[in-house]
Amino acid sequence: MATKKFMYVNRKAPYGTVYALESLEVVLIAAAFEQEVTLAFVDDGVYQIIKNQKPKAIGMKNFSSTYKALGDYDIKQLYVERESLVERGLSEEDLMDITYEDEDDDWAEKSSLTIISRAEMTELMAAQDVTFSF
Amino acid sequence: MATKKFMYVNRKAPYGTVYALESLEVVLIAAAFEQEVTLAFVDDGVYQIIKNQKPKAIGMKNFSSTYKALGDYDIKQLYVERESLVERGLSEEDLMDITYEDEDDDWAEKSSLTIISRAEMTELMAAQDVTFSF
Amino acid sequence: MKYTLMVNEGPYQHQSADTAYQFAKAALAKGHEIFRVFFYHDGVNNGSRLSVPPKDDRLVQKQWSELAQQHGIDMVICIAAAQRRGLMDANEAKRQGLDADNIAPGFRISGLGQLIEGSIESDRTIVFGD
Amino acid sequence: MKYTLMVNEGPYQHQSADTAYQFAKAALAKGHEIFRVFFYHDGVNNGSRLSVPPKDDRLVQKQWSELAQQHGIDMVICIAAAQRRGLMDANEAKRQGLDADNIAPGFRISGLGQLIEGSIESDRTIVFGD
Amino acid sequence: MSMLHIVNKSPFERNALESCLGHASEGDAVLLIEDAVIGAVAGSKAATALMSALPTKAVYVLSEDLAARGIESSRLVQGLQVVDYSGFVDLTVQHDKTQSWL
Amino acid sequence: MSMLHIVNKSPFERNALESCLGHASEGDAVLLIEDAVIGAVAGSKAATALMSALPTKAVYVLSEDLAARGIESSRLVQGLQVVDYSGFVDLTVQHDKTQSWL
Repeated sequence: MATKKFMYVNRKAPYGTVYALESLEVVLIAAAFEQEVTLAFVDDGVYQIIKNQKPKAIGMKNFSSTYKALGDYDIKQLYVERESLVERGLSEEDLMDITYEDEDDDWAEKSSLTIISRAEMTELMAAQDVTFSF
Repeated sequence: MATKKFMYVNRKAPYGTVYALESLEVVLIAAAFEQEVTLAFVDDGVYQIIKNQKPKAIGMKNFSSTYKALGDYDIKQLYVERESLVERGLSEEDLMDITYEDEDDDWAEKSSLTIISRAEMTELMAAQDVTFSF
Repeated sequence: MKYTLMVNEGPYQHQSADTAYQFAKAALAKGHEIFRVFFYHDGVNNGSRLSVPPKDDRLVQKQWSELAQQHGIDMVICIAAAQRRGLMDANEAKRQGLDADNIAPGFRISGLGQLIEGSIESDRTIVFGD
Repeated sequence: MKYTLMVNEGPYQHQSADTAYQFAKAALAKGHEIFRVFFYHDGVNNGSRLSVPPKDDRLVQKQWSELAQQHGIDMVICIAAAQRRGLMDANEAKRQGLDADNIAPGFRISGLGQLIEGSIESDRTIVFGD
Repeated sequence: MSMLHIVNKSPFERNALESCLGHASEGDAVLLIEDAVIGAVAGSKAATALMSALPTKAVYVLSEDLAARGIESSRLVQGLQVVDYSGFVDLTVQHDKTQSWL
Repeated sequence: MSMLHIVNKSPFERNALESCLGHASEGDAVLLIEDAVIGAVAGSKAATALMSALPTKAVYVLSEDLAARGIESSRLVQGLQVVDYSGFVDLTVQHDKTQSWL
C-alpha cells in the first residue's frame, strides 16, 4: 500500500464532547498502518494536552496519560498552535510533557510537542494527504 | 394547575440541526396546557421563520408552514430580535407572514410577529417562569 | 424543591447527560426531589440497554437506571423523538411491527405533554443540552 | 474516483448524515465509486433498524441500507463507538450477553482499521460531522 | 425574581456566552459549566466580556469542570466565584428560574 | 495540489469559518454547506471575512442548502460561486484533498 500523510486535527476541548477521546482512539489504531501521522492541536483542541486534568469528579475517565504513551506507538509529531494558546490565556508551560525516545540518538528522550505559529500550521495542513477533523 | 409563563427560545438555524423542528413539536403540545406561551427567535433562530424555505433537495420535510398554523393553536406571541436580523443581513420583509384571527376584534387577521430590540428581548426573557432553549 | 430536568443529548457524545446526572445526584443529596427527567432529541439514547462501554469508563445509561430505581424518579423518553432514533420499548416495537426493543430498565416512553406537565408541577425546570 | 466517506453524527439531530447521503448519491450518479462509508462517534446510530420516523419524513437509516444494497457499498460501523452507544449486531449482542440487537441490513460492525484502510485505498476521504 | 443563566459552551467556539451576556438582566447570575469554564481563564479572549459583566451580574464557575480541564482557580478572572455541584443546586434554589444557553 | 475546505457551521454561531479562513492557503477553495450558507448573505457580519478571502481563495456555496434556508443567490456576497451537489463532487475531484472544519 502507498504511504500517505495523515493529519488528525483536534479543535475541541476534552470532556465537553467525546471527540478528543475518540480521536485518540483512531490515532492509536492508525499507528499500526505505517503511514505518516501528524497531530494538530488548534483552537480549543489545545486543552486536550493541558496538564493536571482531573475528570474524576465529573464521572469521566482520565485519558490524558494516553497522549504521553503516543511515543511508544512511534507517533511523535504533535503540533500546537501558539495563537490558540495565547487567545486562551495559556502558554507552553501549561501543556503536558509528551516525549518519545529517539532510536537514532541512543534513545534520548525528546519532546514530541512542537509549538508553531498559525502561518506554520497553515503550511503543515497544506502538506497533508488525508485530514481527519475532530 | 397554576398558570406559568413558558418561553421557547430558538437560537439555531433550521435543517442543519433538528432543534427547530423538535422545538415546534413541543410548542404544539404545550398549546393544549393553557399556559402562557411565547416564542423568541434570536441569533440564527430568525432563519426558522424565513420565507421560501425549500428543503426538498436536501431530502428534508418542509415544516415552515407549521409556524403559520400556530395561530390556530392560540399561539400568537412570536418575538423576533431586530439585532439578530441585521447581523445576518436580513430584514422584517424576509420573514414569513404569520398571523392569527383576533376573536376580540371580529376575527380580524393580525400578525403574530413582533420585531423587538435586544433590550426588549432581555426584558421579555426576564419575565418568564419556564424557559426552554433549542 | 421539586425539579424537572430535560436532557437533550445522547450519552458520551456530549457531556450534557453526565452533567444532568451529577446535578440530579447533588440535588437529591441535599434533600430535593427530582419529579421527572425528560429525555428529548438525541437524549432518548440515554435509555438504551444495549450499551457496553469499555470497562474503565462509566455506563451512562445504567447510571440513570440505578438512580431511578434508588430514588423512584420518573424517567420519561419522548415517543416522537424515540421513534426517529430507534429507541423502543416492547409495546412500541410490537405496535410498529419491529422484531426487537432496546429500552433500559427504569425508563418509560410517553408524550411531550409529560415535559410540560413536569414543568408546571415543578418549582424549577433545568435544561441540559448541546 | 474512489471515495471513503466518514459520518460522525447520528440521524436527524444533525444534517451531516443527510449531507453524506446526498453526496454519495451525486458521486455515484457521476460514475464515481464509494469504496466505503465509515460511521464513527454518534454516526453509528445511522445503522439502527428500529427507527420509525413520521410517515411524511425521510427514513435516514433505511436510505443508507437501500443505497448500500443498490450499489454494493461497504458500510462499516465502528465497534468501539457502537458499544458505547448501544448499536449491536447479533454476534456482538451474543458476545456481550445482551438479549437483543438493532443493526439495520447493509451495515457491518468492524474496527477503526477499516477507516484508515479505506483512506489509504481511496483517492479521496471526506468527513461529515458536527 | 432573578434568573440563573447556564452556559456550557466554550466562548472561543460558540456565541452562547456572548448571547447570554447580551440578554441577561441586572441582578441575574451566570454559571459556566462544561467547556464554558475555559472562558474563565484570566488573559483569555473571553475575559474582557466577563469582566464587563461583573459589576451588574454574579458569575460562577463549576469547580468539577475546572478540575477536569486542569484549570486552577488561581488562574481565573478576578471576581468570578467557584462553586461545586452542591453550589450549582443552591444557585437554582436562590434564583427562581433558569435559562440554558445551548 | 490544493485543498478543498468544507465548512458546515453558521459563522454567527461557531468559529469554524473563521478558523478555516485563518488556515487556508492561497489557491485553496472553501465550500459552505448546511448552516454555513447563511454566512454568505451580503451585508451580514460574516460577509467581510468572506470578501477578504476572495482575492486568494475561491469560495463556493451549496445551492440545495441555500434553497432550504430561503436564500436567493441574488442575496449573496459578490464573487461567491453557487454549486449544487454535482458541483460539490466535482470540487472534490479538482482538489486533491479535503479538510472539514467541524
